[in-house]
Amino acid sequence: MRTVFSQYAWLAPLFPLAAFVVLTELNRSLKRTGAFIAIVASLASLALSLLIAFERIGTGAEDYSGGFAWLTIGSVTLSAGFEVTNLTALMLVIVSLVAFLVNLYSLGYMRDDERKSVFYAYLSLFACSMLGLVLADNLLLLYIGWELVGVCSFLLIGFWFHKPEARAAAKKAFIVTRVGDLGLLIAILLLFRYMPGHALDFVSLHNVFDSQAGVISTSITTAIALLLFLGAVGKSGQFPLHVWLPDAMEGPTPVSALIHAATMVAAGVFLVARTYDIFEASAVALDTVAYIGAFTALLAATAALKQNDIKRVLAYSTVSQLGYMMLALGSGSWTAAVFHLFTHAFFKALLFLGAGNVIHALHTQDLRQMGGLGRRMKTTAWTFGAGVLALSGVPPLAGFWSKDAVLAAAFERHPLLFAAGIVTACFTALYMARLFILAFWGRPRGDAALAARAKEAPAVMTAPLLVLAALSVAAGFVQTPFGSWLGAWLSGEAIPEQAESVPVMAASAAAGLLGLYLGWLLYGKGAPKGGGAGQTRPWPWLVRLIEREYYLNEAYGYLFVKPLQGLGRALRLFDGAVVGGAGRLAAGAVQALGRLNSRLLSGQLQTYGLAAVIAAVVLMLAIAGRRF
Amino acid sequence: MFPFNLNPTGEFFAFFALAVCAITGAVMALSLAKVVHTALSLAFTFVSLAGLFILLGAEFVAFVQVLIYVGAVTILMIFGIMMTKHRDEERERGRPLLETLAAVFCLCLFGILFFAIRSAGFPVPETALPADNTTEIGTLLFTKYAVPFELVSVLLTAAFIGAVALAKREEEPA
Amino acid sequence: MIVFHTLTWSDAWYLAPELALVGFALALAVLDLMLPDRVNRDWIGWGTLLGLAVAALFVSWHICDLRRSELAGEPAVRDLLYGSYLIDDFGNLLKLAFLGATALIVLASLGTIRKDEIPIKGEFYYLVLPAVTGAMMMASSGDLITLFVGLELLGVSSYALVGARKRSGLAGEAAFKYVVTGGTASAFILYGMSFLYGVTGSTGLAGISRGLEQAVADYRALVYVAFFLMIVGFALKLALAPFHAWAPDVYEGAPTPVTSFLAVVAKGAAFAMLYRIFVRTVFLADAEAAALREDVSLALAALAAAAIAVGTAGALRQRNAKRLLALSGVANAGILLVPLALDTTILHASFFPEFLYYLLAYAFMNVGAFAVLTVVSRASGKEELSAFAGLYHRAPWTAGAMTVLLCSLAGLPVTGGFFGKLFILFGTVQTKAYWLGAFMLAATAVSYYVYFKIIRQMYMRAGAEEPAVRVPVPAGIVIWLCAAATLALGVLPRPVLDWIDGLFSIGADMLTG
Amino acid sequence: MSMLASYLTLAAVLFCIGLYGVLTKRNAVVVLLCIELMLGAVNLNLIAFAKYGVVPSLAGQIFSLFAITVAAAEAAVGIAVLIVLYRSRATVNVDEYDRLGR
Amino acid sequence: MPDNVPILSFIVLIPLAGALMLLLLPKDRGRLARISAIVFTGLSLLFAVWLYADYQPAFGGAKYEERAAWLSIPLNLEAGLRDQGVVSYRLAFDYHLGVDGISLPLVLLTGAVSLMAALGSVHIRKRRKAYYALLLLLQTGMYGVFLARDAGLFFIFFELTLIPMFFLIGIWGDYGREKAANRFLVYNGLGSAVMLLAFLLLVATLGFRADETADGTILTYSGNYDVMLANLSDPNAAANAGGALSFTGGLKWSVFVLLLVAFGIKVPIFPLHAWMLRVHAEAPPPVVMIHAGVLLKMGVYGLIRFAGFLLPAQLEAAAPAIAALGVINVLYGAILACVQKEFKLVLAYSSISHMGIVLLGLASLSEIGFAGALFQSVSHGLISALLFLVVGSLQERTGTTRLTELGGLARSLPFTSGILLTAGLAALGLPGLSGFVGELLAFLGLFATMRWPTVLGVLGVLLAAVYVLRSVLAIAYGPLPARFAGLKEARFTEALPMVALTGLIVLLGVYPSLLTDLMEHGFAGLLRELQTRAGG
Repeated sequence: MRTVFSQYAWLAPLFPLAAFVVLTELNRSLKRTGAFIAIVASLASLALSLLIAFERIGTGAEDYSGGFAWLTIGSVTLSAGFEVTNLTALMLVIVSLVAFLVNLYSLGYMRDDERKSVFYAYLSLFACSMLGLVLADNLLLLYIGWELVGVCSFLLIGFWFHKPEARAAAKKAFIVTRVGDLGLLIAILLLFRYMPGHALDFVSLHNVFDSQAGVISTSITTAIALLLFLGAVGKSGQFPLHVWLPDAMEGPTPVSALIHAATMVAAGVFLVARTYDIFEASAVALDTVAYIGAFTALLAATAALKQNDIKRVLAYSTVSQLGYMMLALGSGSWTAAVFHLFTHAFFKALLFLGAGNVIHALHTQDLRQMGGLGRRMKTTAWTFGAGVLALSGVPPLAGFWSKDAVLAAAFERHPLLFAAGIVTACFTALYMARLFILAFWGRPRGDAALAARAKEAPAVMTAPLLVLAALSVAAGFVQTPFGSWLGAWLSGEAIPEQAESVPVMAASAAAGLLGLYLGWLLYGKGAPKGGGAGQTRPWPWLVRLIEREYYLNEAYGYLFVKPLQGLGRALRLFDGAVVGGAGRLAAGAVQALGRLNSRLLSGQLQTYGLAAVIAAVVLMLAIAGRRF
Repeated sequence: MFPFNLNPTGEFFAFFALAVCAITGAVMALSLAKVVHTALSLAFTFVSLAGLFILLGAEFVAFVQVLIYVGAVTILMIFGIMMTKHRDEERERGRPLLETLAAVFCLCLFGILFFAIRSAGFPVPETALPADNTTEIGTLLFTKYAVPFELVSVLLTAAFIGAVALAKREEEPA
Repeated sequence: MIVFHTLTWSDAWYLAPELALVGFALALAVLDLMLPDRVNRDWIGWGTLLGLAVAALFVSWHICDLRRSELAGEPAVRDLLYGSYLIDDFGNLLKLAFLGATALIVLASLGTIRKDEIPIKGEFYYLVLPAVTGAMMMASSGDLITLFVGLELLGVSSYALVGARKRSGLAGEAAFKYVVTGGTASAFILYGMSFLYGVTGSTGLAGISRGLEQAVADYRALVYVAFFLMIVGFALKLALAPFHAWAPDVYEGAPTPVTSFLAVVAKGAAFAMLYRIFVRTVFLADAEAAALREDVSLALAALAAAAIAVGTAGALRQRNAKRLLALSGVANAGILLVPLALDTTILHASFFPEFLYYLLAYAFMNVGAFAVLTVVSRASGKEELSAFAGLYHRAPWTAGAMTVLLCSLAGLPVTGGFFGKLFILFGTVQTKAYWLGAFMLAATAVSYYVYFKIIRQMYMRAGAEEPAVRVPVPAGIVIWLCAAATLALGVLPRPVLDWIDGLFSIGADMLTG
Repeated sequence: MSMLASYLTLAAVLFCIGLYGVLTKRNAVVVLLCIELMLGAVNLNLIAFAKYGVVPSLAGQIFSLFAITVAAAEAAVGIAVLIVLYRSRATVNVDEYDRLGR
Repeated sequence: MPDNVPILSFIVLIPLAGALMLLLLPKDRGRLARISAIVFTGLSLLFAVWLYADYQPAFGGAKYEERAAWLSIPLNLEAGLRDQGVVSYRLAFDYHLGVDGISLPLVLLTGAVSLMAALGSVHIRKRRKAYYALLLLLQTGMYGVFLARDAGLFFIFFELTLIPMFFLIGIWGDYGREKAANRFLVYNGLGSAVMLLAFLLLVATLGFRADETADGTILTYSGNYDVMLANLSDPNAAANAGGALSFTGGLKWSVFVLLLVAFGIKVPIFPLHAWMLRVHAEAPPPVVMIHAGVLLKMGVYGLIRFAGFLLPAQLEAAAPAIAALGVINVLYGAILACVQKEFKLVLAYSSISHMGIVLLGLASLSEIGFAGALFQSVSHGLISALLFLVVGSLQERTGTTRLTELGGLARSLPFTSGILLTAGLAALGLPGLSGFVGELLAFLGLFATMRWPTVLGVLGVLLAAVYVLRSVLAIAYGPLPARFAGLKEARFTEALPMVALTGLIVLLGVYPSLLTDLMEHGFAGLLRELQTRAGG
């Protein structure tokens, strides 16, 4: 079937780009209308994305791609183009939908900020880059989008640039993700080197790695896959490069929802899914992905338990859920990963935007200052609750189905992975319960006056919540063990019903519910009054370890930052002493000759004469003397 | 090694005596304290050289030597000595380093020269100088060496003008 | 009995330039004696200039004359009295250079030297004439005796010139040092000549050249001694390191125009003599004397390198502008020596154009720089580098000209200094004397620092609220003439070099007579 | 066997003594005199070569005549310079002539 | 374009004419001097753009070539050559200008950066006439270097940049200006000296030509680049050279090393970089724009033009060493940039690091790598020019560029800070901006032959992020010190060049073919040589 809208998919990133250009150029004169331009642009992208997606649903439409030669040097052509597949169509929808909702939401959240139009410009640029990344038909273009979303993330984290924390977080986010980016870049270099015809497009990658085994040796394949994964690790906040993501919460909350929950951080998962053929060609790579994912999921879930910043909890939760996706990828089911990506995008965006409402109301992010908000902010509380349940994997909400798909895949791969997944699921429910209870239940613990004035956010901020809540509840039905429509659509192959995975489903649901119950026990029912919980904590070192996020930041400080600074200082000494010193030495030698000359020129005529006689004798002996 | 070929002819003895005189004069000149003595001692050397010139058949040159060196130069020097005050030599402090180095390297230079002179075996020349070489010199000066001869006159004039211009006292401007 | 020729009236024609100079010198001397004291002695200076111009005219006439003979297929050289005087293009070209440089120096000093400084102003001007005569003799003779007398004529006249600032104790000291050094150098050169005469039996260069082969075979050590004694003497005269120590003292103490004369004409003349003797005797020798030639070349190359190194490095530390230029002169003497120290091969025989071109450039830039120094030190009463402070504000055009001259000294394009060095460097490359080329280049880089010290003073230092520098018209003319010539030599070297190439030929001009 | 070597050696001795004197004597007049001694030594060389040289000729004697004349002229100018110097410095000690280069 | 327009001469000589005209202006007409300088600069750029529009890569630059005999120095024939039937024996340097795909991008860069620097010189108030005259003179030198097709002419133009730079640093620089000027002079003077030796060796070997004519043989030593190239590819050239120096392996290596040192000082290649730190720190920002923007590229250009094209075998053999030097440059510069406290020094070390990538591109010996090196040169030129434009603007307002004293300027100077941030992002190789393309191409090229150096080079890109963000954020982000609260935002005259340069950076980043298409046949000769070597 001819695809109509897919041909125009390239327009999707261009709408927000246009908005960005307009907003940047007319920054000053567009104080009020700026936001609308951005919203209209994102709406246009959304519409186009939906049209493309609907066009492709059910018809088995062919992939569409188009492009042009970007750069030709000699026999090598680097092209730029877009490709619409079902996966990209899905991603388009996710990205443009969340982007639109966040744009809308920001209208309320950022209403009073004087740099609102700058904010919208950044958001538009991000949307453009992210859509570009998704649509890219080759790795190089994907890399370009990849870097650009990183920059937007950086700009938005540092949006409140006058805060030193924001500055530090932005810098950290950029640099840490850049470590991963290098992996991606080197992977691209390797592929460029080894792919026939220097092809970097996904179709060729698929052809080479899927069918013609042996074109590229296994070790190279593994190296490529691991390097690609390194990119994903950086972007998707996987251990050990996840440290930037919690700090990134210094940015405005809508940004966290859009970039650091729903879209950009999922780009790593998208990347692995997009280049899955390479991973499938290397067992080592797949295992690495799986174990790193599982470990990250567990680690982040535990870390989330003791965070007091509402956004940091969510951030760790995001890390953990991304770990899930990686686990799924590593376990061999990229469709499960994408499915979880899909559902997670909705409920995590929902949770962030909900948290945004709370922060907007209370002007604090500290859970210890919250409490009892459920009564004052009913819509927020209800939608947030839906998000919590979805994330906790309570059936039949979206999170349950996607998490179940992941766990099923992990179960097939290795029991250890499955166990990690289950434990994580339990912890997930636990920290979400803690979060919800601390924020919405009980009575206000912080500034009473502020708490009293806290009220529900305006409609422009709650409407996106409602949309997302609805999706969080319902989006899971696109793929259940009883009918995996999404997986089939994505992979283009029929996937058999997985009725045998009922025990997995049960375990998953039980873990979620257990977590919720534990949460209620610890923080709802058994919450110590007066806040003196500290004394009775078991294993204080473990708690401190978790509270301090496993000392990873400190470890990096000692492992990388300090040595780099030390090396820099050492080199600075070297530069001054040796490199500069060599110059000074040469200059000194000339100067010394000059000094010698000055010593000779003492004004004493007979010294001059003596020097001349000595020179004469030496000259004669040295040159004429050789002959005798 | 004894530097001289012992060939006891008349010329040899004459040479030996004059050489001793010349060297003695020179060495004395360097070691005498008073400047006037030095000048006179060198005059002695110059006279000895004139004697050697005669020995070598250069009577005219010897004559000029005596005339100019002993007559003119030494007198000029003595004038110079008289026109300038000379402190007593004993007040001078020595400059041992300079003197030692100068001695060493002058000896080296002499060594080189000596080696070169000794290493050359000079044959006895077949042709001899004309006996009446004063006439011959006169002829040559006005023919073959006319150009430098004219030039020397310019040189003497220039030297004369220069010396006078330098040495004459200028009235101090007010 | 051999029949000797003596000078005839027709020979006098060949000696016309020299005779003109001598005649003018005598006439001016008489005039100086007769003129009353109140008459400004600048007139003597103009007379001197006239004398130089007349001599230059005669030299040009000779050049044309020789050219005519050459075109007519006759020998393009006039040999006077058995080689004791040669009229050839080598000599004529150098004579023109000496006369031109001297004329510029005299012109620049008109209006800048003061009676209270130099009481013997009249003598000061006309003593230049015998000095130039001496220099011309050195460029134009094929006989050791004439060369030596020329050398001494130049020397004796310049001793007096150096001491011309009679009231300053420094001038006397400089003159004394110059006398002693010059005398010692003469003694060495003469001693070397005596050995050369002894082993070849001739004072004529042609005769020496003929006898050298045999002499080397028989008395190798004496021939070596002869040449090395002469090298030492010339090294002293040319102030090649480490024989150069007297130069800064003498240059500093002498009146600036005389310094300029010593740096350009006296040095050039010594080079001329060196060329005359060495090229004629050893440089085209082969067989037995080939080793001698190599050794002499090596000695000259070593001296050149030492001079370049010491001159440049020494100039780094100088604060006195004249001493700085003196040491720069040491380095430049080294560079001028390089062509002579290079091998002459089938593909490289251009040593004389290389030398002459750089000498011309050197003459212009040095005379110009010293003229600027005269003007500047007159205005500020000192000869330190700081005398140049803020010259850009005080006399912008002079500062501009000085910049050109300094760039040329430093060897920056597009100046005569650059091109001259380039030409010499190409010679070093052609003859594979890479080390010598590298030496020159390294020193050039260091010399940027040296010369830009003055440029820094002129442009980057405040003028210390000093009034504008008044530049006397003749000095201004000289400064600009030199700057313009320096630029012209850099931009269009071709006419000059074509001219030299058209006139000069090794065979006719250096090997006959 | 000729006497030439002996004459040459004597000349070398005198030359070196003269050189030593130039280098070490403090008195400026003596220094000038020592230069004359060096030139005198060279004259001996020339005249010896004139008689015993490879090709005996009067050129050597004539050369020495010129040398003697030149030396005299040089001495005259030297003494004049010294007098000028003495007038402003009131000393004839060579090692006190060191104001240049300070 | 009409064929008879000597467009290259126009480009080179217009600034010179401008400089001479400025000299005639009265001293106090500073504003007029500024305007005329901008006009002349713009005029030159206009011609350069015209050239760009007219240039067709497929045909190369033969159409624009201008050649006039200039120096033709007679060498002495007598020592036997005349007997062998030689009628003329000369050393020749021509006035020979030409353009190709390698020089054209750099010519455009020169024009763009010069114009921006002239526009950006608003803060220069002292002795403006002299300043602009020197700026114009400097341009002539730079254009000349890129357009000269004769070793002698190249050298002269190369040196011609030295003098104006010396004055520009020494008169208009910061506190330590004289020392900086001196160091610049001595190091570059040394470089020039080494280059001259190498050139003379080339002239004496590759430049030697024997032409048989009816009258007899004409022997010429020529600095002409075409002659050298022709001799290089002519296997009989050595035989024809007769008695001239034969270009043996040892000599070739010497020339190569000399050229590497000579141009390495300019690039600068570690450890020859000590001089440029002070220049970056002390020279007035518009001059540093030209210095970092164009002058360093003269080194790259020289390396390609002479060490590359004339000595392909040596380039090939030395590629690992060049790659190693490149890696050292990249990492050394980057690490040191991470610990500097003075923003200008951060940028200086960053220049070292970025020029390392150029070396990596050269070491690749592949077309894509060469294109990367050249692209990176242009891109770095634009980016560093932009950065120093901003630095000048900041310095004028805050009086300091020390990182510890600045902060939060995004509040009081949002526009300037935004430009600074963009430039910083370009410097750290953000895709979409020009810096990325150069780096990518260089890496792509090098990776085919040398894997680990590339990886180490890529590491430098990471460090670039560290030092750029560290310094840029220290300036623009964070709390605003009270004394910087009332700063005035850039005026139009300052903003214009900033926007223009940013635009160029974005344009090249988005559509690099604008430049890479030019280079299409530029490297053909060198690649052919390399391939024949690989084949044989």
